[in-house]
Amino acid sequence: MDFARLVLVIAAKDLRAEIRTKEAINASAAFALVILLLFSFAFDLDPDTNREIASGLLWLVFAFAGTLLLNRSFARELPNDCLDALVAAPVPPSALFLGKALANYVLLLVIEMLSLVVFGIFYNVRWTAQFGELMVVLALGTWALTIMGTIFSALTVNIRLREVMLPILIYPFLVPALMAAIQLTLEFMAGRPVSIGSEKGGWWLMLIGFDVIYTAVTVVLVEHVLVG
Amino acid sequence: MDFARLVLVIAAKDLRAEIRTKEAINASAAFALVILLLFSFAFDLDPDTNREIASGLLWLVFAFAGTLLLNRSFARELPNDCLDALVAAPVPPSALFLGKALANYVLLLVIEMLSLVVFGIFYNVRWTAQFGELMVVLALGTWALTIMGTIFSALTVNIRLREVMLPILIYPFLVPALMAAIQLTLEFMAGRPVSIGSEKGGWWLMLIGFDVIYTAVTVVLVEHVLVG
Amino acid sequence: MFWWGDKTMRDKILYFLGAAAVLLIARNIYVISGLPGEEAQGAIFKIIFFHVPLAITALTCGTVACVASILYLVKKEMKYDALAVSVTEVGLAFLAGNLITGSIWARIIWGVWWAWDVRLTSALVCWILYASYLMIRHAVEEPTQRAKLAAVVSIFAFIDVPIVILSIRLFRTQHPGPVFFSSTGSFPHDWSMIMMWNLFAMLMLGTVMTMIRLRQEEVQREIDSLRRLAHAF
Amino acid sequence: MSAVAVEGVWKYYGDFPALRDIQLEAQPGSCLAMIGRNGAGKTTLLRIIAGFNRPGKGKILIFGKEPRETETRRSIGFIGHGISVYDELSALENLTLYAKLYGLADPRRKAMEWLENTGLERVRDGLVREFSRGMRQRLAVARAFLHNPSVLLLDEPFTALDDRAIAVLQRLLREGLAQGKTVVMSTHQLREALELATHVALLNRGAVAFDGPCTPEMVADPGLVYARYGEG
Amino acid sequence: MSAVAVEGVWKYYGDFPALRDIQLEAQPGSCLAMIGRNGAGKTTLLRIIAGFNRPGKGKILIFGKEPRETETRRSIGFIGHGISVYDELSALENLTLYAKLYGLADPRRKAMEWLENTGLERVRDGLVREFSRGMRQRLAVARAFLHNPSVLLLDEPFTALDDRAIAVLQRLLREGLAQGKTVVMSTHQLREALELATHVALLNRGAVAFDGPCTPEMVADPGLVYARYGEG
Ligand code: HEM
Ligand SMILES: Nc1ncnc2c1ncn2[C@@H]1O[C@H](COP(=O)(O)OP(=O)(O)OP(=O)(O)O)[C@@H](O)[C@H]1O
Ligand SMILES: Nc1ncnc2c1ncn2[C@@H]1O[C@H](COP(=O)(O)OP(=O)(O)OP(=O)(O)O)[C@@H](O)[C@H]1O
Ligand SMILES: [Mg+2]
Ligand SMILES: [Mg+2]
Repeated sequence: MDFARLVLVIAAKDLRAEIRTKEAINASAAFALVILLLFSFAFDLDPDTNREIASGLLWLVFAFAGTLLLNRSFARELPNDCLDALVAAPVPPSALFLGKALANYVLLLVIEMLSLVVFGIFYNVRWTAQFGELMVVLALGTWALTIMGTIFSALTVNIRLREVMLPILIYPFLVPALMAAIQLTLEFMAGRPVSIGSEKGGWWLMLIGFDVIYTAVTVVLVEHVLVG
Repeated sequence: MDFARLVLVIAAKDLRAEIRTKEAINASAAFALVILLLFSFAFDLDPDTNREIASGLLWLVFAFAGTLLLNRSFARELPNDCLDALVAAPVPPSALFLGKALANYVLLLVIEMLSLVVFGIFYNVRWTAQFGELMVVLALGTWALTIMGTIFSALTVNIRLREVMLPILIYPFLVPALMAAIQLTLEFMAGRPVSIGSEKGGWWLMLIGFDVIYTAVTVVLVEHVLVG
Repeated sequence: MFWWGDKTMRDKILYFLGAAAVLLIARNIYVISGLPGEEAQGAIFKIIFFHVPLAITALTCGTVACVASILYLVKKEMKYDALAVSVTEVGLAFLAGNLITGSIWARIIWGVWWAWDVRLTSALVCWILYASYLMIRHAVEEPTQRAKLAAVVSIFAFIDVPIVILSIRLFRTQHPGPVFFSSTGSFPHDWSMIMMWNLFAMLMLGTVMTMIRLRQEEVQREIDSLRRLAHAF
Repeated sequence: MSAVAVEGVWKYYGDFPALRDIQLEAQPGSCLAMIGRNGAGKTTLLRIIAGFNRPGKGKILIFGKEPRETETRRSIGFIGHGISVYDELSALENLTLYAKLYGLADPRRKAMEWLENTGLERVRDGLVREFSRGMRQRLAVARAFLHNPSVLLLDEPFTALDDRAIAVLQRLLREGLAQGKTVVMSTHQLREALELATHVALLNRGAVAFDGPCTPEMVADPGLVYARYGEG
Repeated sequence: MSAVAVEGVWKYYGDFPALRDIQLEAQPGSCLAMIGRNGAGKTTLLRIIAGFNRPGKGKILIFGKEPRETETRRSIGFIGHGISVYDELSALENLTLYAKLYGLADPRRKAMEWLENTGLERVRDGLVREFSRGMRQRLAVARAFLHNPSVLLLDEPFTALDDRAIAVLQRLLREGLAQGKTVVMSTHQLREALELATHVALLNRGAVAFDGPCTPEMVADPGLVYARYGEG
C-alpha cells in the first residue's frame, strides 16, 4: 500500500542519515557509561535500593537519550530547507510524521537494549525475571517517548511556534507515561507480575491509554503543525 | 583593559542571543527539573539513601543539563558561518573562548540554582546546612563543567561528525571533577564540614586543581583549536 | 635469512632490542616463579611484578605522548604527531594489561572483579580518555587538522595521569597504598630488584613496539603523499 | 484555465504587509519573470504559491486547485533559497530519495539521468557536504526537475551557477516551456531571466507595480522595467 | 610590496586536490576578479587567503605578513557564502557587535552609518531572521566594510543583490580602490565584476589557467576569458 511505502521511504532516509553520523547511539552510549561510572562510584547501595534506582535510572537514560535523538528529528530538516521539499512532495504529512517516528522508534529501542544489558551487568540486577512483560513495557513506554518527542520537534521547527516555551512542555507531558513505565519496570525487575485487574494494574491502563490517545491526536493534528 | 572588554562583549552577545530565543536554557532547565521531579515521585527512600542519591543525581542533572546548554555554544556560530567572522576579527581566541565560557557559566548557574531550590523542596533534604561551602563547590564544579563543555564544543565545531564526538569526549574528561563535586556535596548535605587537611580533603584539591589546570591549558591551547 | 638483507640498520637494532626484552621478561618470569608466595596473599601476590610495571610503562607512554603533542603544536612537524599516535596506542595496550592483571588480582583478594575506588576509576578513565583520543583521529580526515586536534586532546588526557598516580596517596582507597616510591613502603629489597628488572624489560618492550609502530606511520604517510601526488596530475 | 492564478493575496508579518493584494496569472507554456527590489516580496509570494505558507487573505489556484492538494503538489517543482538536499547523503542518494517520494518508476535511473543533465555525474557519490556552492545549486535544479513537474516555481535559480550551468538551466527551461510547462521565477539576474521570460511582473514593496508581456526592448535593456515602473 | 601574495599554495581534501600550486599576486589599489567554473576552487582559495584554513603546502602573505596575525586581521574584510551575521540579533545590534570586536571608536555611530550606506536604515531594528535574502547580503556587505579594511576578500558579493544594491557595492568598491584598497573577489556575474576588475584570474580544476590584466575586450564580452582559456 502506498501510504506504508512512503512511511518506509522516510524512515529509511532518516535511519541512513543517522547511521552516517552515529550521533544518537554514541551520545546515549556515553550517557549510560557516565551514569554508570558516577553512580556506581558515588555510592554502593544494597540490592533492593539498587534495583529501585535502576528502574528509575533506566528510564532517565531512555528519556534523555530519547530527547537527544528526537528533538533533532525534524531539526535535521532545517539546514538546507529540506523540510520545504518534504512538505512540497506529494506525501501526506501523517506519513511523513509516522516515517520519522518509526525511524526514531527503531533507534531508541536499539539504544535501550544496549543500556539494559550494561545496567544488568553493573547493577547486578536480574532484569530477565519477567522478560516478556518487561519488553512490552519497554515497547509501550518507548513509543510514548517517540510519539511525543517527534511531534514536539515538528512543532519547534515551525518558526511561528518557536517562541512558545515548548521545551518546558515536553517533559511534563511525558511524566504520566514515564511514571507508569518506571513503576511497572520496578515490579517486573522485582519479579512481581502485574495484571490489569491488580492494584498496580492502573499503570498498564495509563501507559496504553497514553499511547493510543496521543498517537491518534498527533496523526490528526500534524498537517496543521507542518504547514505554517 | 582591552582583553577584558572583548571578553565581555562576546559574553554579552551570547547572553543576549540566548535570552532572545530561550531554546537552550528552556530545554536544559526543563530537563533538570523534570528529572528531579520524576525521581522524587518514582520512589521514596529513607532520608540518608535519599541524600546519598540526591548529591549524585544533582550533579548528573547539572552535567547533562549543562552539556545540553554548552554543546550549542559554538554550534550557535555555525548557521550563517558566524564563526568565520569571529575568527577573522582581531580578537584573541582566548578572549573569544573566555567570553563564551563566561556566558555559559552564568546560564548554567541560573539553571543550577533553580534545580537546587526545586530539589530542596521535593527531596526534603536540608541542603542549606552548610550553604557557604556548598556554594563554593557549586561554583567550582560548574566552572569545571563550563570550561570543558566550551572547549570541546570549540574543538569539535568544525570537524565532521561533530555530534558524535562531543558527548563521547566530554563526559570521561569530566569524571574527576564530578566525582569530587559529588563527594563534597554529599558531605555538606550531611552537614559534615570538610577541611583540606582532612581525610576527604583530597577532593578539594582535586576539584580546585582540575579547575586551575584545565583553565590554564585551555586558554593556552584554544588558538590552535579554532583555526582549521 | 633472506629477509635480513634489506633491513636498515635501525630495524636491525630494533629487532635485537625486542629479542632482548622478550628474553629478559622470560628470565624474570622464571625467577619470579621461583620465589616463595607472600605470607598474606600467597602466590597471587606475584602478579604485582607485572601489574605495577605495566602501569608505570603505560603512564610513561602517556607522558611521552603529551610531550610529543606539545612539540607538534610548537613545531608543526608531522613526525611528532606520528610519535604521539604510536606511543598512545602502545600505552593503551599496557594500561589494558594493568587493568586486567589488576582485576584478576581483585577477584582473588577482594572477591570482586571491580571496585569503584579512585585508583581503579581514574585508571579506567585514563584508558577511556586515550581511547577517545584515537577516536577523534578517525573523525577528522584532513591530516594537519587531525594532528592538531588530536594533540590538544592528548594534552588534556595527560592531566588524568597524575590523578591516577596521586589517587592512592590523596585518598583512602580499597586499592593498596604506595609500596614503592614512598617512605611507608615495606618491600623486601631483592623483590624490589626483580621488580626493577621487570620494569626495565617492560619499558624496553614498550620502546621497541613504539618504534615499530612509528615506522608504520612513516611508511603510511609516504604512501599517502605519493597517492595524492598521483591524483594531482 | 490559467496554470497559476494568484487572487488578491495579502500577507502580513506581524503588522508589516509583505504582500498587498497581489493579482497575477500565468498561462500554461508561459514564463513569468518576477522582479523587484530586495525585500519586495518575491520569495514570500513564491512560497505562498508553492503552498508552504498560507496567504493572510486571498487565494492561490494551480490549474484551478488548491496548492496543498496531493495532486497539485505532484505537479509543482520548487527551488528556494535553501537547496533542499541532505548534507549527509550523496548526490545520487538525495535524488533517488526524492524520486521515491514522488513515486516515480525506477528512481535510481531517473536520478542518474538528472545528474547527467546537470553535469554532476562525476561527483554523484560525493556527500553534498563537500560540494561547492554551485554544485549544490545544480543539485537543487536536478531535484526540482526530477519528477517532471508542469509548474516550476524558481526563486533566484541562476544564483551561484557558472556560465555553463546557466546555459543548461536555460535550455531545460526552454524545452519545458515548449512542452507547455509553466515557469514562475524570481531573479535579480535580469539578463538571464528576460531571455526566457514571456511575461514580466515587477513587485514593489509587496504590491504589483507592473505586469505585462516581456517586450524586445526590455530584453535589450533589462534595467528598463525598473527605470520606468520602479519608484526611482 | 604586493598587498596579497599567494605563493605555491596546495590544498587537498582527502585525496582530492582542490588547489594545485596556486601563484597569485595583487598590488595595492588593484582589483583581482577570480573566475572559474563551479568547483574550480575559488572559495577554497579565498578562505585560505583570509586565514580560515591553512594551506596544505605553500604560504599566504598579506602585506608581507601572515594572515593570522592580529594586525593583518584588522586589515582584512571578508564576505563569504554564509553572511556571518546573527539571526537572533537586529541589523544594528549585529553591526555594533562587530564594531566593538574591531575596537572601533563610537561603534553605534559607525553601525548606523553603514546601515545607511547599504540602505538598511529602515529595518535597522528588525531581526535578521526576518530579512529577505538580499537584505542579508546587504548586511554582510556592511559588516565587511565596517572597519575600513585595506584588503577586501569577497566571495560572490553580488549574489542576491538587486540592481540598486549592486550599484552601491560597485560604488563602494570603486571608492575603495581609489583610496588604494585591494580587492580580491570571486564571482559568476562577470559583467558586474569585470566593470571593476583591473586583473582577471581564471581557475580551472584548482589550477590557475589564466592570470593577467583585465582588457577592454573582456569587459565588452565577459564570456571571452572562458572561451579562450577555459577548457571548452
Ligand atoms: C583493575 C584494578 C586495578 C587497577 C586499575 C590498578 C591500577 C594500578 C596502577 C595504575 C598502579 C601503578 C601506580 C603507581 O605505581 O604509581 C598500581 C599499583 C599497584 N597496585 Fe593496582 N590496580 C588494580 C588492582 C589492584 C589490586 C586488586 C591490588 C592488590 C590487592 C593492587 C595492588 C597494587 C600495588 C601494591 C601497587 C603498587 C603501589 C605503589 O607502590 O605505587 N592493584 N595499580
Ligand atoms: N569540505 C570539503 N570536503 C571535500 N571536498 C571539498 C570540500 N569543500 C570543497 N570541496 C571540493 O573542492 C572543490 C572546490 O570547491 P570550492 O567551493 O572552492 O569551489 P568554488 O570555485 O567556490 O565553486 P563555486 O563557484 O560553485 O562556489 C570542489 O570540487 C569541492 O567538491
Ligand atoms: N519571517 C519573517 N518575519 C518578518 N518579516 C519577514 C519575514 N520574512 C520576510 N519578511 C519581510 O518581508 C519582506 C519580503 O521578504 P522577501 O523575502 O519576500 O523579499 P524578496 O523579494 O525575496 O527579497 P530578495 O530579492 O532580497 O530575496 C521583507 O521586507 C522582509 O523583511
Ligand atoms: Mg528572496
Ligand atoms: Mg564558491
